[in-house]
Amino acid sequence: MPFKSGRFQKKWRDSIPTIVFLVICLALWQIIVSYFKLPLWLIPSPIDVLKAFWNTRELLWAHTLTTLLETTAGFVLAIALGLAAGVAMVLSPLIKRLFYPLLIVSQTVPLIAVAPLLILWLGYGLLPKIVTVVLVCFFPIAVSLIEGLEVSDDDLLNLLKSMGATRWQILYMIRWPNALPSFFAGLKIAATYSVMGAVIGEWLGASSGLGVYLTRSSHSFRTDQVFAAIVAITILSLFYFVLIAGIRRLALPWLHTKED
Amino acid sequence: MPFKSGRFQKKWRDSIPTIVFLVICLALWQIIVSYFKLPLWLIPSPIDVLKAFWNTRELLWAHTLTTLLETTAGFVLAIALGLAAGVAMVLSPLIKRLFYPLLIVSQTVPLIAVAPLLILWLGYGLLPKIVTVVLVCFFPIAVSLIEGLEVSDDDLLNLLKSMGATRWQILYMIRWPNALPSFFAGLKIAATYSVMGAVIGEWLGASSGLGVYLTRSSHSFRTDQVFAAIVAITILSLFYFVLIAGIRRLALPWLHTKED
Amino acid sequence: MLILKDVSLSYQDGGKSVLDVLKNINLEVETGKFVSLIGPSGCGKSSICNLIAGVEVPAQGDIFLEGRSIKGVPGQVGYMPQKDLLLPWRTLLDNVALGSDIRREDKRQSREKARHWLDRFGLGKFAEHYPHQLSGGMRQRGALLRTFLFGQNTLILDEPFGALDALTRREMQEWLLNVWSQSRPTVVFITHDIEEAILLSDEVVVLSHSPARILDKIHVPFSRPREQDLLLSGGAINIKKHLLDLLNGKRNV
Amino acid sequence: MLILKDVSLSYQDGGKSVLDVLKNINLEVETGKFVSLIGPSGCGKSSICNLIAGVEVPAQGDIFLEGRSIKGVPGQVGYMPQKDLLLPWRTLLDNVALGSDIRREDKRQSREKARHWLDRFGLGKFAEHYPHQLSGGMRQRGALLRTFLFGQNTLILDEPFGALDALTRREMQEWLLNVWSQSRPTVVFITHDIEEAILLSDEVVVLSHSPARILDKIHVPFSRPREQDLLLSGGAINIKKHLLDLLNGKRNV
Amino acid sequence: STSTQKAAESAQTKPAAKPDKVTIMLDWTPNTNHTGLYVAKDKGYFSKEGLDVQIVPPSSQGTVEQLVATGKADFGISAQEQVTDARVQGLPLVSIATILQHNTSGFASLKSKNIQTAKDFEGKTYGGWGLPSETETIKALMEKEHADFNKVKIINIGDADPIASMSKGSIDLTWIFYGWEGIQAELAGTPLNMMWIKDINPALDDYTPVLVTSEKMIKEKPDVVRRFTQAVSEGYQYAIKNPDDAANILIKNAPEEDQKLIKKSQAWISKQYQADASQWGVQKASVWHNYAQWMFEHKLLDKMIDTNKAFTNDFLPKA
Ligand SMILES: Nc1ncnc2c1ncn2[C@@H]1O[C@H](COP(=O)(O)OP(=O)(O)OP(=O)(O)O)[C@@H](O)[C@H]1O
Ligand SMILES: Nc1ncnc2c1ncn2[C@@H]1O[C@H](COP(=O)(O)OP(=O)(O)OP(=O)(O)O)[C@@H](O)[C@H]1O
Ligand SMILES: Cc1ncc(C[n+]2csc(CCO)c2C)c(N)n1
Ligand SMILES: [Mg+2]
Ligand SMILES: [Mg+2]
Repeated sequence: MPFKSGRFQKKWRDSIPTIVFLVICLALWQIIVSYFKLPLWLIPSPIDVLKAFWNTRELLWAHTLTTLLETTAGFVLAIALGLAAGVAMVLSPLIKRLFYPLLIVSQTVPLIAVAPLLILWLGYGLLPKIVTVVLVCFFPIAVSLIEGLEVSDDDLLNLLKSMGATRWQILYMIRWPNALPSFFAGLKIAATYSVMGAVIGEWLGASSGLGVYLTRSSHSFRTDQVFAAIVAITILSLFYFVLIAGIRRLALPWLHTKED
Repeated sequence: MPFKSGRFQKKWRDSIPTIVFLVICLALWQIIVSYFKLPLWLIPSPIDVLKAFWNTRELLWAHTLTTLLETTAGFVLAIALGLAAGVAMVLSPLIKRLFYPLLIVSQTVPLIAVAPLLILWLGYGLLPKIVTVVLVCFFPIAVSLIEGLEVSDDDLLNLLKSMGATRWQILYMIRWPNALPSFFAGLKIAATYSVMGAVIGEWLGASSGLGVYLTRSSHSFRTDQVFAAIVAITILSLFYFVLIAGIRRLALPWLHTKED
Repeated sequence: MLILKDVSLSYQDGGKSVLDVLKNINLEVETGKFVSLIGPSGCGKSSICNLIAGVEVPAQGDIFLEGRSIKGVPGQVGYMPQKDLLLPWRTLLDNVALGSDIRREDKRQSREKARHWLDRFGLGKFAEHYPHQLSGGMRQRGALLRTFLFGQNTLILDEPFGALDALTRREMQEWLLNVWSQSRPTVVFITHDIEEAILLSDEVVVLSHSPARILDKIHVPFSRPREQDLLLSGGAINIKKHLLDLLNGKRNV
Repeated sequence: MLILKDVSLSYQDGGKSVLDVLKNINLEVETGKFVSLIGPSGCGKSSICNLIAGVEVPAQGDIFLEGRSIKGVPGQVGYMPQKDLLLPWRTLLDNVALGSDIRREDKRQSREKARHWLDRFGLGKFAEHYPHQLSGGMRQRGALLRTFLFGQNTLILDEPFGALDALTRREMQEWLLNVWSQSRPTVVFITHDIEEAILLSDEVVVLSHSPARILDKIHVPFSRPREQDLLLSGGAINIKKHLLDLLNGKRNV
Repeated sequence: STSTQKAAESAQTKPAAKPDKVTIMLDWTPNTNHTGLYVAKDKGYFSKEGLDVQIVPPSSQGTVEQLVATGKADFGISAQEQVTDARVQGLPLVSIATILQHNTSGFASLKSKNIQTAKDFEGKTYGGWGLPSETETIKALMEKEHADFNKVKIINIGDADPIASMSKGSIDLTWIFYGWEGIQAELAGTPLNMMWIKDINPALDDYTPVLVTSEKMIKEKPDVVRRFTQAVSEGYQYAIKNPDDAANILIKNAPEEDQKLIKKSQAWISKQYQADASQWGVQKASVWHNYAQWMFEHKLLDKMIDTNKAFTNDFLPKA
């Protein structure tokens, strides 16, 4: 226990400079806005944003819940699909040759271009938002996973082969743990993008969600609310990010006995 | 020479299933559209798309050139910035602690939300488009690079330390080559997104570029042209992707003597 | 019976020229025999092991085990590679039990067995350590134990005792002789220690410089069980001298 | 003069208990002397090397080189770790020239020098090979050459000849004695081969089981240059016996 | 032809030493609402006035108002609703001309849905552009007919094709500019029910779209504003007289778009630009006041604004 709390304290101490830095940035922002008397619609001060946040907290909370639901569903789905795709492509070179190019191609399609089509095909329910989240998250997950699964130590692979391991066993005994760091890098990228995916989805067509709050605020020139929405989106994304980082710690104990 | 052409032929032979698969997909699409007589505004057939492509080829080419320019400039800039950020953060833990959280936070901000601000600050020349490309590409590059630079074999690090190598030397002799696979994974992700970034930038306000072609087609209900634009964007992205994959081969000879 | 028949192997030397490693190797190891391979560094001993283990495929020739060709077929023999190759993400215990996991045996049982053997190897305290927390000799013993617990009738051991001190090495040799005499697996054993080869083997095969040919096969006639003292006997000293001469290139066959 | 003064080291044993590896080690190595360390597997020899090389920091005690404390200061000695640790992305040639690169010496010149030595080590043909294309012994020789070309006055060699066959090993021993007598660096040498220790060293230090203490320091009185035949002399056989007894725990000091 | 015409025109005017560079940002993709601007550029009306005009399409509806307010764009196309909203929030925007005399927009639905009055909105899905004025207008309309606004599902459809969305059944009704989306529906053979905004309530017959600039421009460069408005006015007058030719100019400047649509739309809208007014672009104070008043009464505005500051006819060519 004393050991653990020590680590916790260290974490705290480590993040002091970051917090100080952030506070300085915010103060500077506040001062500049106040000093030059910049109008609210152009750029709100941090206090304005905080006020907007507080004043619309219930509304914001309701919208956040929608977005949270969409993001979580999409993210989980994207992980599942990413895993399936990665594993299938590493197990079967044929599948890789058939679908890897398609996977790449699918990602090059700009969301804002297909978004209207998506809506047209899928309607305005939750589905198209979940699909956009999946579209945004799937690719970094799948690519990082595939890259990670493929770069494995040849000697270890040979060892397992020499022990008569099946492809599948080689996959989960060697390739998979070896790919985990890369996989988590992909997950981190995906986590940061996930909420954005949902917001884009909502911007396409939705009746609730942070994207809706955002466009409505923007169209009624409430820049303070726009910033409040951005803050909410950021907090949400960071939540996923931190979650992933935490899971990473648990999933890679052999790296952490080194790092400690 | 015979060896090289042999490899080339092999490559060709390897991609036959992919091509066949693609052709089958296209044929299926054509048949479904024709059979169910789906209206053009819902989904055009491949032949419609091809026709639209051909009929507006000169226009498309002009727009493509603009986008190409923006993307290339942005991509190169993003690589430079990603490298600088990655290296700085690995060399200095303080910089990492200060800026890594900001880096993450910056990515969670949805582009479409800050887009208006971008134009407000940068005008509507080439600059905001290049900035969107940078924003889209920088993050995957930086995160993959940082992850790659950090996961290095402790024993190798100790060896170099024991030889009195400076941080900088350890960086480019150990961490850098060790990070290359991960870095290239990031570059691949970035390459696929780069053109999308430019298109988003154009969507903010532009008089030329594939994004302009896209919205104009979409707003005048030319779904066939929308698809033609998507095809053009895809081809462009694939171009970057293939370029990166090619450079990877050259940059990682020690992996390729294994793979061959 | 393990048979290498006219086996040749070569590598593409950085894309430029071809490097011949093995040339027409013929080797027969009777079932239940203990055969050592010795030869200069880089001559191709590990390559022979890779071929038998099925992770590499010879350019020419064939390899038979009990009459069936095992050329390029992995999983037929227990193989301990020269590098210890413990999986960095598994604790020592889990590394040692790898073979059982591959065979999908009961986890609890296999761990119990592994722990028992780790205790016997003096590694009990380190069962939960990851490989990077172990010393070189500990890793090597772990790798040996993994191969042994994989439990095949044919074992290929590539310098299993290279990283051990004299005492531990002797203990391990005695352990190996002991378990070998109990279950009598076929063993192909690579070592640089001529005395070790004499002490353990029924036959010592001497390889030439690269491209490796077989210089001589020497029968070791001592009865078993053997003790370390045997090495001081005149017969052993003669064999040792013969082997040294072969390696030094002083003797032609 | 290299001095380890009351050095202790312990590891957090998987977060649970504390594993004491070294306990109050006192060791003095005069400048220009050749000292070997022997001891059971896992006793802490590599740990001592890590401490001297400055990549680990002792929990207690201090380490001095020529009067200055080098505790936790890397870059003061040439260090060859137990694992060969060639950089996978460098060819053998570039690996061998690593030290010169770290010192920012002229590339062409350092490569020329490296190539010359590779030729002498019989590795000239493999200069452009990547480590994964080399045999175990070749990698080890590459690592030794790298340490040697790094050119420090103090060398820490952790089992440099473990993966070599008898003949190559003897050649390398002779080479080492030769270069050592020319430039007289201070050498701390780890080996499992007692004969090797006697042949090469001015002093042999024997370590106990973990946590390591120094059991005895034995002066090797033979004049230099030494030949392999020396090992057959009565004096050498006595020392060997003494060392074996120490390792076997039969003799108390 | 155009080139000789241009030469003649530039010979008439003083050789402008250095044309003033101005930018105008559109409200949406180039469409027939903007024809006059392109005509003015193409026919050299701008250069005649010593202006070098860059027309910037935002590709999607966006943020013209902020850009004009900060001076990033000198002029912009907006709408009375947005200008009113913007002024409430403190953006110093001024409308200097209305492109259309009457509101050509309205609530559209498929004929088959049979939506005739605001009462019929109940239980329907409305696909909108994400503007506050939409929800507010619908709310006010429905309250007037004692319908329950909460029974309408409001959806942002962003950039999706509204006609297609209705055909697909994703939404039931939407707010369109008849001159563009309505004509498209005609071309696609999709009969629509239109509830014209101007028919619902005279107060709602507001100006949309309008030409806007900032108070700062008016104060600092009134001359540029005058010359600009002059040229634009000329452009729209040309478009009123020569719909077919004007359509070709637009097509030339937006070759990506559907020619048939532009032609047909231009033919329809050319008649609407000036309509019953004495002159293209003039705005009535009553329209500005009544609309804001109506919004304020329905609690759609936080505060009433001085509508006379929101527009001006001063820069229109003197008849
Ligand atoms: N990072 C680590 N974490 C925990 N324990 C460690 C770590 N590194 C080494 N040890 C432990 O320290 C002890 C000494 O290890 P060391 O490598 O110094 O032994 P050694 O004498 O070199 O043995 P060998 O001859 O087998 O190479 C061992 O018990 C080992 O398990
Ligand atoms: N992947 C490879 N590509 C090219 N050459 C290789 C490769 N693997 C091994 N070789 C070469 O094959 C030869 C034999 O290697 P091998 O590892 O079998 O030697 P060895 O007898 O085990 O030596 P040691 O005793 O040093 O371990 C060496 O010359 C080595 O350079
Ligand atoms: C041609 C044309 N079509 C659609 C819009 C988008 N739009 C923005 S607000 C609004 C509702 C009426 O104010 C509509 C339809 C536009 N600006 N111009
Ligand atoms: Mg070998
Ligand atoms: Mg050691």
